[in-house]
Amino acid sequence: MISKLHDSVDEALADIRDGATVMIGGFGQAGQPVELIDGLIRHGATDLTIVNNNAGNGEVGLALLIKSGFVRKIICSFPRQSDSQIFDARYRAGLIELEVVPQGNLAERIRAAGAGIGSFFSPTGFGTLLAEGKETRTIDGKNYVLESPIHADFSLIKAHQSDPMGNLVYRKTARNFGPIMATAAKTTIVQVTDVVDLGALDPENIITPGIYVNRIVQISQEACA
Amino acid sequence: MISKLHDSVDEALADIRDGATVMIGGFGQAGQPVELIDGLIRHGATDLTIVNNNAGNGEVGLALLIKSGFVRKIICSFPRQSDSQIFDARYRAGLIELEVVPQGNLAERIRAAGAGIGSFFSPTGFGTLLAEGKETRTIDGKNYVLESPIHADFSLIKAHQSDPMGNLVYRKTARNFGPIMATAAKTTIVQVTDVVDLGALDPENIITPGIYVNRIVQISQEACA
Amino acid sequence: MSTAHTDAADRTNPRRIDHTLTRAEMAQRVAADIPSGSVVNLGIGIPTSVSNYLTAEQDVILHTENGMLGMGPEAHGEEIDNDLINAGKIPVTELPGASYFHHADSFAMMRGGHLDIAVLGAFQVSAAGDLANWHTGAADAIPAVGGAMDLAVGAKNVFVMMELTTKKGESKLVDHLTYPVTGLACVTRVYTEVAVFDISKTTGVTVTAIFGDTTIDSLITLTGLPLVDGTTTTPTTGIS
Amino acid sequence: MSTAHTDAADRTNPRRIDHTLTRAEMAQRVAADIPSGSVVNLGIGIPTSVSNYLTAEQDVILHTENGMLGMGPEAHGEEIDNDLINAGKIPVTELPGASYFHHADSFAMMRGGHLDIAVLGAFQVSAAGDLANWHTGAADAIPAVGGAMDLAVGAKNVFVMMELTTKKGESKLVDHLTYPVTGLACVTRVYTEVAVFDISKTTGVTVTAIFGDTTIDSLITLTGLPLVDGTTTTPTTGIS
Repeated sequence: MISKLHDSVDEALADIRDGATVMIGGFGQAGQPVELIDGLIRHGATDLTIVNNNAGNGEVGLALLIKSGFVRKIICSFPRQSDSQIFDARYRAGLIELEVVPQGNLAERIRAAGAGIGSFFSPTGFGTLLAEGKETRTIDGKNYVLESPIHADFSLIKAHQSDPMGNLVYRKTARNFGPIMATAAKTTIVQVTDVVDLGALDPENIITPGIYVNRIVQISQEACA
Repeated sequence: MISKLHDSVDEALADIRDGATVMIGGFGQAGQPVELIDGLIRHGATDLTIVNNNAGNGEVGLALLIKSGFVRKIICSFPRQSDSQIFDARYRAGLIELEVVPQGNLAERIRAAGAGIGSFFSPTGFGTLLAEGKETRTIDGKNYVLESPIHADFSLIKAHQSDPMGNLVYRKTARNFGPIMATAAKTTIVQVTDVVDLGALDPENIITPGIYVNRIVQISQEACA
Repeated sequence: MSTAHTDAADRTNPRRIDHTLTRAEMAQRVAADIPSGSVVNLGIGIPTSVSNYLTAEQDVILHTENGMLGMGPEAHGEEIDNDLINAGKIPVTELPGASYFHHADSFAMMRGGHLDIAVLGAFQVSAAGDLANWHTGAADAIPAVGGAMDLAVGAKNVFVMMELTTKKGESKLVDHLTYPVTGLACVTRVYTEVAVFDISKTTGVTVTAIFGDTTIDSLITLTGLPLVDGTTTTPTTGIS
Repeated sequence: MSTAHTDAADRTNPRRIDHTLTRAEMAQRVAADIPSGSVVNLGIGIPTSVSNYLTAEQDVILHTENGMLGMGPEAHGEEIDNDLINAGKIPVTELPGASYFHHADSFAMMRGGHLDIAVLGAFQVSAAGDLANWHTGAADAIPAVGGAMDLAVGAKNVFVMMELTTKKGESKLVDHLTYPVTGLACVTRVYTEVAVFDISKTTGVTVTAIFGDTTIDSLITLTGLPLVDGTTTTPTTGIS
């Protein structure tokens, strides 16, 4: 059987090139692929477009990636937070481009990319600053904004368990963006806590089918803590 | 706790009025809510629009509903089969209206209704008879057809297990249209094989959250066989 | 029930209370107004405190947009699980009957009209029910929206909790928004420390409860809006 | 490898075989051409038989659009479970690593370009790769499409298996379709009993294998198409 397991984060990320669009899963700490983000910083690809719900917190992870100057543009729903000082400073200095997307449109645009939808009319954001310049339409008396899919070259996500084919299950609200980001990238790289034998996951309960996963790196629970 | 359990099929279907749009789950026998369909025939509401993958087989179930003259229009992907003689005859006699929709567009249009999407551009069907009269658009060099959501008044589906809140799990390929039809109707009525206690279903494995389910009727395995 | 009560000290009439409401009392009032069996999303901040006053008998199901239905109270001590957080990124618990789903499914649930009520904070609400709660409009502000716009258009009813006036004493219930809009014609009810307002396309803005020494006339003067006095008529739920 | 073989009896060259293929041989050839690890959907009818010739070493993952990946062989006897069927509504089995999903997810998988190969039957295929396989166009025919149009536009590669000629002897590989179209410019390869054709936007139609006493010239005459002879050059996989 073909195994998608890789021995190291660095090996799994080796072909991410300058200028790539990279989706990063997680909402807060839940589902955040911490080790893959750290690996991306070590890897050093520049001019990246990052898709994430936020724009980094504190001085680690995504914030450190931004601080390192590797991020040209960020697409997210909620950049401004109490501890988003690194993003804030670079944004105010004109050193990083920002596309703010309502969280549900962000999720649906990622899903649309994975689902082969050309574009879709969403009610969210109609009449707001975030719809400026976008096509609008009234359908059955309700107003909508045309939204486009967001495709990525790579998705970096975290899951709870994987089998060698890349079938994934998640834990609680750590599921968040993982399943949709896995579908929207040319190459999906997942860090998991456990790797289980083929057949150990109940086919009824698999959230991300393995065909959406290209590479798996196991990060033990201890390393995550 | 509020329980959505109903004692009988007839009681659960009582308020389906003439002219209603009714989605019926199932692909072949798998996931087909046989007892709910039989109940709909007894109920006798007329002038129905039915949404199903097919247009009935043999002389039972959906075919019998059509034979009874209760169906004004059917929206489906594959009406013509070796044993679809009842539909075929009524269609040729001009007694039933037919909207043929590619199966994936059918699924996505049902999903769009439940997800509050106004309409979406699908690549499926571009340049074909089934896209005639529909708006088209070229996006990033690829051709798409604009497709609209399909909403329903009622969805009749079958699941494997339910808790009293209507959280559902399905069995194997019997899942098919159930989860999306549950989201697209004002009222979703589900027949289940087993009713389990609240908390007995693992929250990670629930496929249809209970907020999409209005009424539950238990049909024991024996009755189904 | 239809007799007018003008005595502000009439404690038997919950629509006229002799003191302005504390935040806790506002939250308590919102909680009491949520119909049994509702599916509800409580916004980050003050709205979150509404959960403290929901009773078990109400059977309210809480949705958190990061991917869960059946959210329980905030987690403490050993209950804390970093994989189980709410939209404010605070550790929470799981109630029997809970379920998890991914972000697209979660916002589809919202956008598709499957939530009965969203309770949100606001900078401003207009007489037409337009909501401003995502952006101060300040030149140097970094825009951040999260799920605010999705909740505004998605929930069947949007309840706002806010102080009625700014620190400068200006009404936050206005004829037209001066802050950037979050969603148009979406707010159906506004809870403040001095009054509760229902907003309807057909009947405009109705004061349904009034607290302290506030009067309808003082609210009309403050807001500059043609308010309907609904404190003396039989209340309806106003929930769709 | 680049030496021309014109001897139709040269059994060492799989691109020139001295007899026309049976359906089983066609299925066997399709199976052999599927790259290891591919995700494949086999259409209803003859394409289904391709699964009989896939080897375990190929690690091909079969998708069935009614909601499953990791489909195993047809079920027999006690294996039969009415909840586990393929798109042809035939009971099948489940392999280790299988997963189930609903119809919208299943067709999103297809439409989103996540299937490597779909193997389909056809009434006609055009030189541009247009496919006709859903509707005879007969005046009294009841249209029925199922997943055919979704598979046509969704899979990265569409392989067609068909007899090259109709019962009347007309070519089914044509310059322009006369049957109603299923999908435009989607077919990348056509397997027939007399030849295999690759279709490319840049190089047109290339004959990559030829069987029996068929010749390139006879195929050009039959189809009326300017075919490229690819039976004498190094083959490429032609799989994207």
